[in-house]
Amino acid sequence: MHKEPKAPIIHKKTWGDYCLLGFQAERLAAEAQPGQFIMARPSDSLHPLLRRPISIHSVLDDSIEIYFQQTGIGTTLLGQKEKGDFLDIIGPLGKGFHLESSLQGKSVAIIGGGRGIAPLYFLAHRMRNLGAFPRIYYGGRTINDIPLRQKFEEEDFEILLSTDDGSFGFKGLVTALFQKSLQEFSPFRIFTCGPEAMMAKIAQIAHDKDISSEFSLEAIMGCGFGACWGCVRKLRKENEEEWSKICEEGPVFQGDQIIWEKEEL
Amino acid sequence: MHKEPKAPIIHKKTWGDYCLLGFQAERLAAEAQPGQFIMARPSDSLHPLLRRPISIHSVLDDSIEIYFQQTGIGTTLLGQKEKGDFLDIIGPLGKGFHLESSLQGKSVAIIGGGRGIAPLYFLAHRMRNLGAFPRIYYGGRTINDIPLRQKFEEEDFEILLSTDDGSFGFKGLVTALFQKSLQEFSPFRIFTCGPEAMMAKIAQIAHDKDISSEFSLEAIMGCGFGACWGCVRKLRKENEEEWSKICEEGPVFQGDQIIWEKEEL
Amino acid sequence: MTDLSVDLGFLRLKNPVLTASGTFGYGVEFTPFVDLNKLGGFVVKGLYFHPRLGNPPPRLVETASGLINAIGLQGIGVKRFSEEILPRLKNYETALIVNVCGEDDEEYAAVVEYLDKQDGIAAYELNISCPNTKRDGRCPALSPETTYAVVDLVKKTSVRPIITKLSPNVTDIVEIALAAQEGGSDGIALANTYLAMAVDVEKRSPKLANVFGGLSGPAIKPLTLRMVFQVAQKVQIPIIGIGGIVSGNDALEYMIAGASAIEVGTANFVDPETTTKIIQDLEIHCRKAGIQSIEQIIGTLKV
Amino acid sequence: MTDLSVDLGFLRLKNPVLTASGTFGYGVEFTPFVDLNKLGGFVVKGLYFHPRLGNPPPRLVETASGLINAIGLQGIGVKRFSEEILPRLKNYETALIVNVCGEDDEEYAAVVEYLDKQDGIAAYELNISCPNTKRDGRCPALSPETTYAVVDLVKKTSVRPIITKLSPNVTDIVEIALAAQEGGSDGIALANTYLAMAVDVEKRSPKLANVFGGLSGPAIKPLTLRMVFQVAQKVQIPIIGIGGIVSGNDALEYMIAGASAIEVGTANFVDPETTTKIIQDLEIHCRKAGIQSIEQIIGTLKV
Ligand SMILES: Cc1cc2nc3c(=O)[nH]c(=O)nc-3n(C[C@H](O)[C@H](O)[C@H](O)COP(=O)(O)OP(=O)(O)OC[C@H]3O[C@@H](n4cnc5c(N)ncnc54)[C@H](O)[C@@H]3O)c2cc1C
Ligand SMILES: Cc1cc2nc3c(=O)[nH]c(=O)nc-3n(C[C@H](O)[C@H](O)[C@H](O)COP(=O)(O)OP(=O)(O)OC[C@H]3O[C@@H](n4cnc5c(N)ncnc54)[C@H](O)[C@@H]3O)c2cc1C
Ligand SMILES: Cc1cc2nc3c(=O)[nH]c(=O)nc-3n(C[C@H](O)[C@H](O)[C@H](O)COP(=O)(O)O)c2cc1C
Ligand SMILES: Cc1cc2nc3c(=O)[nH]c(=O)nc-3n(C[C@H](O)[C@H](O)[C@H](O)COP(=O)(O)O)c2cc1C
Ligand code: FES
Ligand code: FES
Repeated sequence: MHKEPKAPIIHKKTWGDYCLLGFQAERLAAEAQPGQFIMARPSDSLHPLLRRPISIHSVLDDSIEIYFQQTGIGTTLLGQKEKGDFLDIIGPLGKGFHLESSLQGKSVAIIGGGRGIAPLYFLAHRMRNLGAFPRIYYGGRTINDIPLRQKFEEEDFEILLSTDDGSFGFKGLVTALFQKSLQEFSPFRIFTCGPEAMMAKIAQIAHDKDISSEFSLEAIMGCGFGACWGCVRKLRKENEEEWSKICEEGPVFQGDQIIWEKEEL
Repeated sequence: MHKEPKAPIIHKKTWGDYCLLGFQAERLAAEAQPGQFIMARPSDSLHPLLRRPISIHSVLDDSIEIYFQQTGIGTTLLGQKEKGDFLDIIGPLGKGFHLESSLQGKSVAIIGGGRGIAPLYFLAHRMRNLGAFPRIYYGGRTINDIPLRQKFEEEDFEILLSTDDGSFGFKGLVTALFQKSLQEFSPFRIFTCGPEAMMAKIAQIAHDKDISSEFSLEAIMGCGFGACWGCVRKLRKENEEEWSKICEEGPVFQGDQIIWEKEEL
Repeated sequence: MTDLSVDLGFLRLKNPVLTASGTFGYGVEFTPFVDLNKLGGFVVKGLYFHPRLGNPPPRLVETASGLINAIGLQGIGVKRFSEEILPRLKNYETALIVNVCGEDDEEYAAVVEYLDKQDGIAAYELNISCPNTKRDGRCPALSPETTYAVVDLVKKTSVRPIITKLSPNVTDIVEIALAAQEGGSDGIALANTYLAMAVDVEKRSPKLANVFGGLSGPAIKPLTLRMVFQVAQKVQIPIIGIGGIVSGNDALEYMIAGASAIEVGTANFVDPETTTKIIQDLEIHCRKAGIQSIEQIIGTLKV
Repeated sequence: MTDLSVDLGFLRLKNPVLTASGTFGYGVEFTPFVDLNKLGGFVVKGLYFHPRLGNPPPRLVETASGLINAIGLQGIGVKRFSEEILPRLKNYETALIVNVCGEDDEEYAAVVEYLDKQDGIAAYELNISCPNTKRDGRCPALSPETTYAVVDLVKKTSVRPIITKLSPNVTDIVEIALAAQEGGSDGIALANTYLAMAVDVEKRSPKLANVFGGLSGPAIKPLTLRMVFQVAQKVQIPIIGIGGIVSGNDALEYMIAGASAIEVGTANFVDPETTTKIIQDLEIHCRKAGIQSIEQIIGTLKV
């Protein structure tokens, strides 16, 4: 983990309010693991004050890509940066997905909803390198929310698409698409990132089918590196219940560690 | 006076920390008088909060130019805007220099220090149109602080230049240059904008030589249109002493109205 | 159509959006930007009995998302106000509220007595909370006793409703609000500015000639919002929320926390059209949320 | 060379830059960014006697130039702190200050009594001002009596110097500071966070699970700076200024107003290298201004 106050932006692509930024960051690129994130400073103004947590979307030699949705003031400012501007970041942060050699030769399901796809592209690549067979499920509300589909397709990933409104691919939630596909597909493990309700549903499916699963959680973060205790969530642990820091122990957790809010199941 | 929330920037030029921005603003261009100013919003963030007062530097058909120095957070943000961006402004504000027809055929001295030159270019043009003979005195700390000299020269204005360090023109303060020139030059009126100490000195000279004079004053402004009472200064008036609003009664005042701080004379 | 009107009991407003005293001049300064008739009402600059010079400049300093002012209530006094300003405002169909100041309790009463004889005023806002007129920010609103005393005195004189404007610079805002209520105040305006200062490091001197000033703007919103919520739990009279409001969302936060109306202050300088935009935003929010009358959202915070 | 060291009387610091409790973890979290040996010192997270769960999430909300937190002093308790953390910190050559918390006066005393037996602690910062642990922000620092009582009790027990950390949520900060001084406090830490809240307009619920939280960051600087100046006029013991400091200029404002040292809080999250940069800025400022010892600027505000 280190600070990179002036990482030069080398490319940018936008689709509506989704934005892909590539920036040079040699050390970060060398260290990053899928599921880890950076804390990016929206601007050097005193408002907005805090950095924003953004997943590492891909690593190419000495550069990093991030993929994010402009949903509020901070991500909007990040999306206004252009090639040639600089990013002020800290990273890589947190603990990512587990990439065990035992996954070699296994089929795995990678399920992303909306901007939740961000860390999963990196993961898909590493899975393939590991010799696992990733199948990607990628859903969004409309066709506009799944702009990365071509990228996956061009790189010959097996990918299943869904939109809530049926404007592209399977009509319905990506959770329904996944559930349906389990009639013909038995993943060894499931990796998921997306809205809380979607992840809760996947967790239930995984639990019912007894498939091991990993989830990348979100939380409002003050620091991103364990110093503020702002990002906590209750996790199921050996015998004690305690507030655990998402930024340090996560953001990726095993399905059976996570306690989902009742109303979202 | 009106608000122009999205005046498109049509050209930009910079010299070090000095910046010239041209933007389209038809109504403003039609109404503006030399010495009047606009209130420009540095950004739409909540910080910095207030608009910044900036003089109207020139009027060309349906567009306006401003010329400013990036001295703090607000002017730095304004200077980061590019052609194609928008300016959020209110104007024209305040009362400008007096352009009386009696000035026709008269020699007048226009004296600007550093960024104080901003309103004087517009004034020089109007003086010329009026049939007066403006002679411009333009001083700065170094050659880098008088970037507009060529513009005046190219437009055949009579211009005398000074730099404190002698890197261009007369070596010394523009006040000294002006004082020296009074041996051979008798202006009918003096128009000045610049640092407070410089204006105080010019006021003294004008008073000693009994030349009528006008000064464009600066003050920290909350609103720019008379609503906050933040911009006041004590002025010499008929019989009462009271705090007068610079934004409304000024920013241009007659020399004999202004009370200069003792230590600056 | 959503009904944006709110009934304060003593005063019905066409919508909950007012302007804060000292940030809207005497109203007329804003006619190039705002149709005053569209406002719920506006509160004019603080008035003492006599004209007042105010503090020497510098009177303003910007801070992070905030503004410190030490205007010191420069103003024209009740006589000139009644003769020069009131006639210009009488044709507007909106609630005109006068912010009433005093060096002592008697001056507040004198201002109200004088204005009681004038037409076109909907209510008085008793400014017992200005931090800029005395050194160290002293004012009646800092204790329940002094609050009660001035409210009680003025209420006895006044023929019009009294809204007491409190100071946020206190340990227990609820106690002060209860004192104002007990004194007979018809409503609570919450709140004035926060006692603040800024230092010029090069000169090693205060940035304001008055040393202290009052902090306003978005920076303070979380603080005053908290106080509005606390007071709303305990007082029966309506609350007008004031502090850092720049958007419809801010206004809604205050109303959900318990304010029946709100005042927009510093934002009027930043964008003189803020009030109009907030009224539009309130309408849109209510329409989207299926709210028929905006009064339905007042004090609905689920805790 | 400028001498940046400051002598608090009870403690000599190599420079006036400390870190604020709760924003610097246990120090070790910052070793990738900051050479702890370069700091004047650091204050670790608030410690109760027993481990503490803290408040449910959400615990943080961003506001205009500010941050509201309602961590609720989640922590590991004195025992684990002494066994797990202290050994990792003992080789740093900088002042380690422990922020001491308690449910009641006796718990404060118990924490100090336990820690008195441990090595490597330079002083205690008595946190009698956390607004996040009780509903409505109650804490001892809201009255002179309760302040005096806890300071007096702890001071009698402690073998080490006591710095009392006050709450800014009071009408008269000077009165509270004087009570701390009278109770025997060796220094004043001014101040903790401001009681605040934020509302989720869509859900009509508080944004923090705890409803209230404490506001920190640049937004509050003008308020706490004012208090430091007021207290510096009246107390004899040294003041540590805390609130919204992000730059060398901010630190200097506090010192000129009367602080002998400062603590950096929220800024550590925004830029974990802030403290190092501030130390550099102080050095540059002193060199440019021809100041030999930074102590020369403390309390030099010209009013
Ligand atoms: C570990 C992690 C990785 C993430 N990776 C990505 C990614 O790769 N791409 C992407 O588009 N988004 C990602 N997010 C979500 C992203 O951080 C939020 O969308 C962003 O913080 C919103 O900031 P804002 O200023 O635009 O929104 P605002 O609503 O204005 O933010 C206000 C405050 O709330 C916080 N906040 C708001 N929403 C969230 C959220 N969902 N999660 C955490 N904090 C939030 C902000 O950080 C800020 O402090 C990630 C979140 C986490 C925790
Ligand atoms: C009527 C008028 C016309 C002006 N015209 C020009 C112009 O054409 N070109 C130009 O370069 N400058 C001009 N100025 C000065 C310009 O307004 C300031 O340089 C600018 O406000 C500084 O803002 P900042 O955020 O960059 O500096 P900061 O120091 O960060 O500003 C902090 C605050 O102080 C105020 N402030 C700081 N310096 C001044 C100042 N000298 N005058 C007024 N307010 C100040 C700012 O507006 C802001 O509110 C004019 C000022 C006035 C009053
Ligand atoms: C420049 C200025 C002048 C003010 N003058 C007065 C006044 O005369 N009377 C009064 O009660 N409040 C006065 N206030 C306080 C405001 O009415 C309001 O309570 C405060 O600014 C908080 O609201 P805001 O954050 O929306 O500005 C003034 C505020 C400012 C910024
Ligand atoms: C996340 C967070 C946790 C905090 N925890 C503590 C604490 O444990 N003890 C304490 O005395 N103050 C605590 N504080 C208050 C800070 O120490 C400091 O007084 C306050 O944040 C103001 O300084 P700042 O504006 O520089 O952040 C905390 C502040 C924050 C933001
Ligand atoms: S974000 Fe600060 S501890 Fe996790
Ligand atoms: S700037 Fe507001 S009255 Fe002049």
